[in-house]
Amino acid sequence: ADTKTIGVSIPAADHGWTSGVVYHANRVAQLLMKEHPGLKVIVKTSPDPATQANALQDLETQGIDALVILPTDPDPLVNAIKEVKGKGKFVSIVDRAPSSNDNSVRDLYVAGNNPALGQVAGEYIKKNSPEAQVVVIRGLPIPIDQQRQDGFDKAIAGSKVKVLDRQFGNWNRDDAFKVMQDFLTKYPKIDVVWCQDDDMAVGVLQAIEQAKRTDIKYVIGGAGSKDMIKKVMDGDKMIPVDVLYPPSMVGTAMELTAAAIYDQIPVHGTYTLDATLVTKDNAKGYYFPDSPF
Amino acid sequence: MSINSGGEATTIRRRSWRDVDLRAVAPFAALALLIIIGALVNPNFISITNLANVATRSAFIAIIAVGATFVISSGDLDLSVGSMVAFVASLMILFMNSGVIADPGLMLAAAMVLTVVIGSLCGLANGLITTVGRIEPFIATLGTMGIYRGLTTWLSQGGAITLRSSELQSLYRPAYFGSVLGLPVPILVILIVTAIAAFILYRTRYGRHVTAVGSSRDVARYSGIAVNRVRTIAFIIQGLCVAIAVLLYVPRLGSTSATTGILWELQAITAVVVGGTALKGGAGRVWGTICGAFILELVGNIMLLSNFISEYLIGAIQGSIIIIAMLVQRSLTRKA
Amino acid sequence: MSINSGGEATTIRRRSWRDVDLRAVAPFAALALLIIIGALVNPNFISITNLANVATRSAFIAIIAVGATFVISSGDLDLSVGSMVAFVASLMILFMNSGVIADPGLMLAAAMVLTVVIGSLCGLANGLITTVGRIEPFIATLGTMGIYRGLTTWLSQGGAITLRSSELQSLYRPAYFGSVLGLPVPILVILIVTAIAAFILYRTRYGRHVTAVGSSRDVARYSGIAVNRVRTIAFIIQGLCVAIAVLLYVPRLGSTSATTGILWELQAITAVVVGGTALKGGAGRVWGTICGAFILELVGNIMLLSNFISEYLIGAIQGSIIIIAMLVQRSLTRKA
Amino acid sequence: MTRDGEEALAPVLSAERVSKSFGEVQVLFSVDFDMLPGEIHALVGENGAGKSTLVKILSGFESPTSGRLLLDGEPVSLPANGAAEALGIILIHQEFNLAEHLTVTESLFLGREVTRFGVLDRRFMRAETRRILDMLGSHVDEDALISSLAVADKQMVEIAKAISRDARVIFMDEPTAVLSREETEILFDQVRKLRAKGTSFVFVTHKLNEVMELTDRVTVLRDGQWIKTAPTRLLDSDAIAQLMVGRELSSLYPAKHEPDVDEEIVLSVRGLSTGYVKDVSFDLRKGEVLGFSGLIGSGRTEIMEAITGLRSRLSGEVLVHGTPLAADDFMEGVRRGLAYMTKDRKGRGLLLEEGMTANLTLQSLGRHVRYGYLDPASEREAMARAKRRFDIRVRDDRVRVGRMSGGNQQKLMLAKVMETGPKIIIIDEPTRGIDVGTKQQIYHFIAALAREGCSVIVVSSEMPEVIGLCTRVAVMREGHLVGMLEGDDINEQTIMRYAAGLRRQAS
Ligand SMILES: Nc1ncnc2c1ncn2[C@@H]1O[C@H](COP(=O)(O)OP(=O)(O)OP(=O)(O)O)[C@@H](O)[C@H]1O
Ligand SMILES: Nc1ncnc2c1ncn2[C@@H]1O[C@H](COP(=O)(O)OP(=O)(O)OP(=O)(O)O)[C@@H](O)[C@H]1O
Ligand SMILES: [Mg+2]
Ligand SMILES: [Mg+2]
Repeated sequence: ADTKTIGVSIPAADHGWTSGVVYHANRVAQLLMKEHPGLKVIVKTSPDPATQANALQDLETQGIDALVILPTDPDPLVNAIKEVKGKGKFVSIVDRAPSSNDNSVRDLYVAGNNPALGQVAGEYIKKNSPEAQVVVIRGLPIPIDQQRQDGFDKAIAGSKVKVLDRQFGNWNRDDAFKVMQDFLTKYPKIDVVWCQDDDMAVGVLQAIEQAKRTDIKYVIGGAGSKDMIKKVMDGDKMIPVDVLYPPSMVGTAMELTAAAIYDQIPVHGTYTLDATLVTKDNAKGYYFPDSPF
Repeated sequence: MSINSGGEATTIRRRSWRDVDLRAVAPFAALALLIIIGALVNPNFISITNLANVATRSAFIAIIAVGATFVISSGDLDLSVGSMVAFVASLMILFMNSGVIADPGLMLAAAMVLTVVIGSLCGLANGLITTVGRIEPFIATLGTMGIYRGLTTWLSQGGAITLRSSELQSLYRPAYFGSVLGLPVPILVILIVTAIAAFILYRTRYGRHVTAVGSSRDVARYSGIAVNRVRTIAFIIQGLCVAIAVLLYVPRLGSTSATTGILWELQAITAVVVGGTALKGGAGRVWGTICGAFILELVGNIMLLSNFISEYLIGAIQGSIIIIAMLVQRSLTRKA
Repeated sequence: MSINSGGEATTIRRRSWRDVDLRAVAPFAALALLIIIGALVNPNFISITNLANVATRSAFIAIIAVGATFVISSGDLDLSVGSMVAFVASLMILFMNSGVIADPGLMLAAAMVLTVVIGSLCGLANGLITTVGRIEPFIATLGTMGIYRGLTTWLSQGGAITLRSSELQSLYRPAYFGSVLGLPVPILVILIVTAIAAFILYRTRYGRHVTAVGSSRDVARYSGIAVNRVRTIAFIIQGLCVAIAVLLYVPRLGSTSATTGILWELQAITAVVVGGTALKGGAGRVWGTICGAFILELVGNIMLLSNFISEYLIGAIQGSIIIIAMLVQRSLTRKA
Repeated sequence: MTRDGEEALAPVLSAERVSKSFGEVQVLFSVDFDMLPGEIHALVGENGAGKSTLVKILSGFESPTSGRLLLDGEPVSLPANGAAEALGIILIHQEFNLAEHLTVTESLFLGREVTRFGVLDRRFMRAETRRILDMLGSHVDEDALISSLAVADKQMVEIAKAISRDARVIFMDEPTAVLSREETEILFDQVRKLRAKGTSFVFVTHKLNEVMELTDRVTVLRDGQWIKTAPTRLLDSDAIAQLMVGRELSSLYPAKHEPDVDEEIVLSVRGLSTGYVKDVSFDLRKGEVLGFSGLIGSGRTEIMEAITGLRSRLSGEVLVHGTPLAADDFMEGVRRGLAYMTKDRKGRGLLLEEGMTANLTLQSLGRHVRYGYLDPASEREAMARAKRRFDIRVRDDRVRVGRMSGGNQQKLMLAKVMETGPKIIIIDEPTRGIDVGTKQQIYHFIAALAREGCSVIVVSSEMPEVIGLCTRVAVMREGHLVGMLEGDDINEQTIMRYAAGLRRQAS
């Protein structure tokens, strides 16, 4: 068969969700290489945009035919991606889109839906506790975090849901624990915590438990880690739902890319994945006990 | 000559009193100032619960910083402590998950011993690379920082390592969330660790040697002190302190990940310096270090409790406050 | 005495050649070793494109590290450079987005001048806080690190700041991607910056003063050197180098965010130390620094090109390689 | 101690055919040396003769390249790094060996702390320290930080440290270099007491009168070679000096050169006060050599530093050629021809990690700038000139200054200060740790400067130096200028009476 190389550039596993990305990228890489005997898939992780730009160059040095990239931070990487694209390679961007996301930058865009992740959470709160006082724990100050906030704000706009406070928890359990402790000190009554990420939810739950506060009705995380999905499945009162943001989307993109370079199927444009609301009823379908996330 | 001897002696005593004591008091003054500011910012601040929360959560950094006081006093630096926390905690949880010992109590005890041993070994490794390998501690521990962090990422496959047995979890939980005579366990641990550290640093031969080695390697060597041994032991003490911090950390969230302890090394060093220990070695101030750790934690707490600071600016204000705290400390020491 | 002086002189020259030159040569030996390893790992490694890529992308750290060589030689430390990059770059892009100057060429020129001015001012601020405020540079610049990073987060409102005008972008692009006589612009800039820095450090009065201040503040003062001025200027040079790095950084990615330049300070310091400059101050080795920056970048490159290392372990291996490089350097200096 | 006694006793510690090389530079050539129980043995020689090296070998801080050491007649290899203390062999280093962050008590007991049940017995150690310091007549506070002590006090702490240990042999490498006469007396008393108890001393010094006064035997080294060992009473200072330098020395002090009374006043100090110094006024004429005498800590250094701008003034003014000199601006003074040479060679004078040239030109780099950059050739030239002018002798041109012998460091420091081309020169302890031959050179150099129209202030704790060199002598006591002596008044007794506060001139 034809020998081809696909380069996959993803963020280093620095928190739960990205570790899921790494897991799925490696899983699908094995699958694809089995499926297409001449295919080589190289998966590389990078902790920050500058390093990722370097990784792109290094992948090119190895002579790739296609690139699948999940950018750590899209805008700073546009030029580097264009550089690859400019050499005629097939480029798929996953999840995080640069502000100018058109054909000049990539061939394929597999989108996780960041605004929807916020929006679904917001709508759930609006529907189930319309007068809720909410505290928000954000991630890191980068654009995807901003998009999630915007989606959330859009969803609750005009309702009586009130955001008491927002602070950064850096997608880190320990920081989320601290921030939640202080929220609990600051506000005598909190109804709902939206922390947009299941890793941070771990810290939030511990802080609430420690304070023995009963006013908090529930916590909404996001992404769909196996621990949180399990809680939803078991009917935990504090975690009634989870908003899906599957790290497996990188695998989807890799499969589509392989299809594009092998089968010459015209794969172009944007594939948007849903931000599914995981409830007790559908949780079973999203539970992967073997994944690290 | 003998006539003015009385006068000379007193001036000298007065001078050294100024030098030593006020510098030691300054961090506590800064702490008091912060508490006042906090009380003005938000009435909830001064509540027992909040202050206990802050003190409790400062435990990790405080205990690690106590170890760092030894390393820094002896003229070295350890940048690897943050990733060492992640590494040691991961191994502890993996051991408890392995289920090699059936009885939960025994298992927990064994895990704790193991943790202490691993922590000390990590410290030993740092110490040997620095002293026997004769590499600048900054670089040596930057290297081991990468190694410990990398191994943790590999152990966790980039994800989290979570304590599985709920029985162990509930058995272990009080080690962080419990309290003795109304005093939260972590605060108790801070006090005990600091008291022991102060005793070692000020009241034992080893402590004296740490100061001497930090003040001048050559003088120490010429006084028959085994300089490399003293330095290595300081690193081991640091490792031990990290292990103790891990013993408190694991029961809190029952899990670790590759991001556990990121940047804790900078926080620990900052706590040590804010507490009045000079980075170039020499005199170590253990109680000051604890105070420094509280200050750092309080600054964050006050900022979160205040309603007028944009969440985007928190880092900037935190930086400014540290600088201002140091300036206040300087001017206090100079004037009085 | 006169009889054996001839013989002595030659033996002496041989000894000091060992002492001085081998320490300077050691980083280059380590670099050569790495290149050989790289060639074994992947045949693509040794290609001109790849080596040019690595050299080009090491430009940011290399240029910043040249500034750090001044600060470290004069006995200080600057931890704020990483966030300073983010801050200065943000301001540069915001200025270009503001559109106050219509002509793109003029606008670009003005923006570059502005960048250099802002970088120097940031360095000046660090210098004044450290010297006039008499705060340990570690803490002072840890504080300003928080401030610059916080201001960047606030400027970007947590998102990214992207150069909007595509005209400006394409005008500016060659500053990173272009090449002069086959030499990529960033490599050219590294060489120019280093040559100037080496000239300043070794051939001017100021450079000599930097070394003196770094070896002993007191001796410098008693030799009539304005110690604080020398230190502050070193910080300004550092700021200037950061600005130059920004001038190359902005055309590359055309955008910045609050996470730009995170941990670059540690990389820059590592480059300086791997290059043979001691952290406690004194003699600085500018060319060694550049070599150190290449080494760091090469390690990452080799790891990426080799396909047998688990991505989880990259950090661990990187750490080990740094330690091994330092050990090799030590043993080279000791043996030969 | 009689000659007969000497022969009967077996040496405690001896060196046989000891040689030492650093790298390939040999500094000791097959030296023999022995110490009898209860004797005080002087070790003398020019700067760089290898005295410190020999003493370090005998106390285990260096190991000999060849030859052997005998302890009680048995060959030994001494343990390194001061561990020989356990054998009762102790060295007081020529350069201070104290950690700045420790207190006096902590320093005294460093490495052999007294503990009870593993806990430091601080009370006992403090009391013991006080006792020893009192015995030495030192007023140093036992809790003072070393960093807060004056140079002389540090030396006393070093001596206390050595005396406090149970020693069989004590090596003292120039212990009196920074001590005043009084303190030296006290030290000698203690040494004699210990000698009576059977302790042996090796006493390295450049002050030959002290050799005559205290010691039983003398060994002379020259260029790393053993020259002679003889009982002190068979020699006199001139004979020793001649053995040291290998030629006959003309008179130590040059002829004094009195400036004319109507000679221009180049430096005028009016009512100068600092924290410790109170209301000091004096004038300095062109071509004059003015001495400053006084006890240790009388404030001489402080006043000089205030004049030059290295230390802040509280009040008063300084006029150079009639125009005021700005306070706190050392460089302005240098520009106007005022130079200051510190007495703290190691801490303030020289960059120990750097080479000689970098040190020499550090203060005068402006002279070597061509088209904006430093001209190495011009610096090399300056170095060669300085080596000739000040007779700086090193065996290795690129040696780090920290490894040069003390005397050569001193000469280099003087050369460094003179590079600025000053007209008014303040020299603090000009001959600290310098051999007689070099001393003579420096004295003649100072006299020559004065004849050429420079004005010199010599701050010195060595009374003969002030007396032999200066045409006027100012005496300081407790921060006050208590006397300005001229002519016949310049003698040891009169100076001493002013310094001790028994007399005072109305100002
Ligand atoms: N560690 C060393 N490395 C190289 N050379 C050294 C070292 N120590 C001493 N020397 C050289 O050995 C020679 C003898 O030095 P030493 O210090 O023994 O002289 P000294 O007789 O004590 O002189 P002084 O009276 O000036 O103290 C000098 O030329 C000195 O430069
Ligand atoms: N009674 C005192 N009160 C305050 N300071 C004192 C007192 N006695 C001595 N000092 C200190 O001693 C210093 C004066 O010593 P200085 O070195 O100027 O004297 P010196 O005559 O040059 O003696 P030395 O031979 O030690 O150099 C001052 O800086 C002062 O701080
Ligand atoms: Mg000597
Ligand atoms: Mg003096």
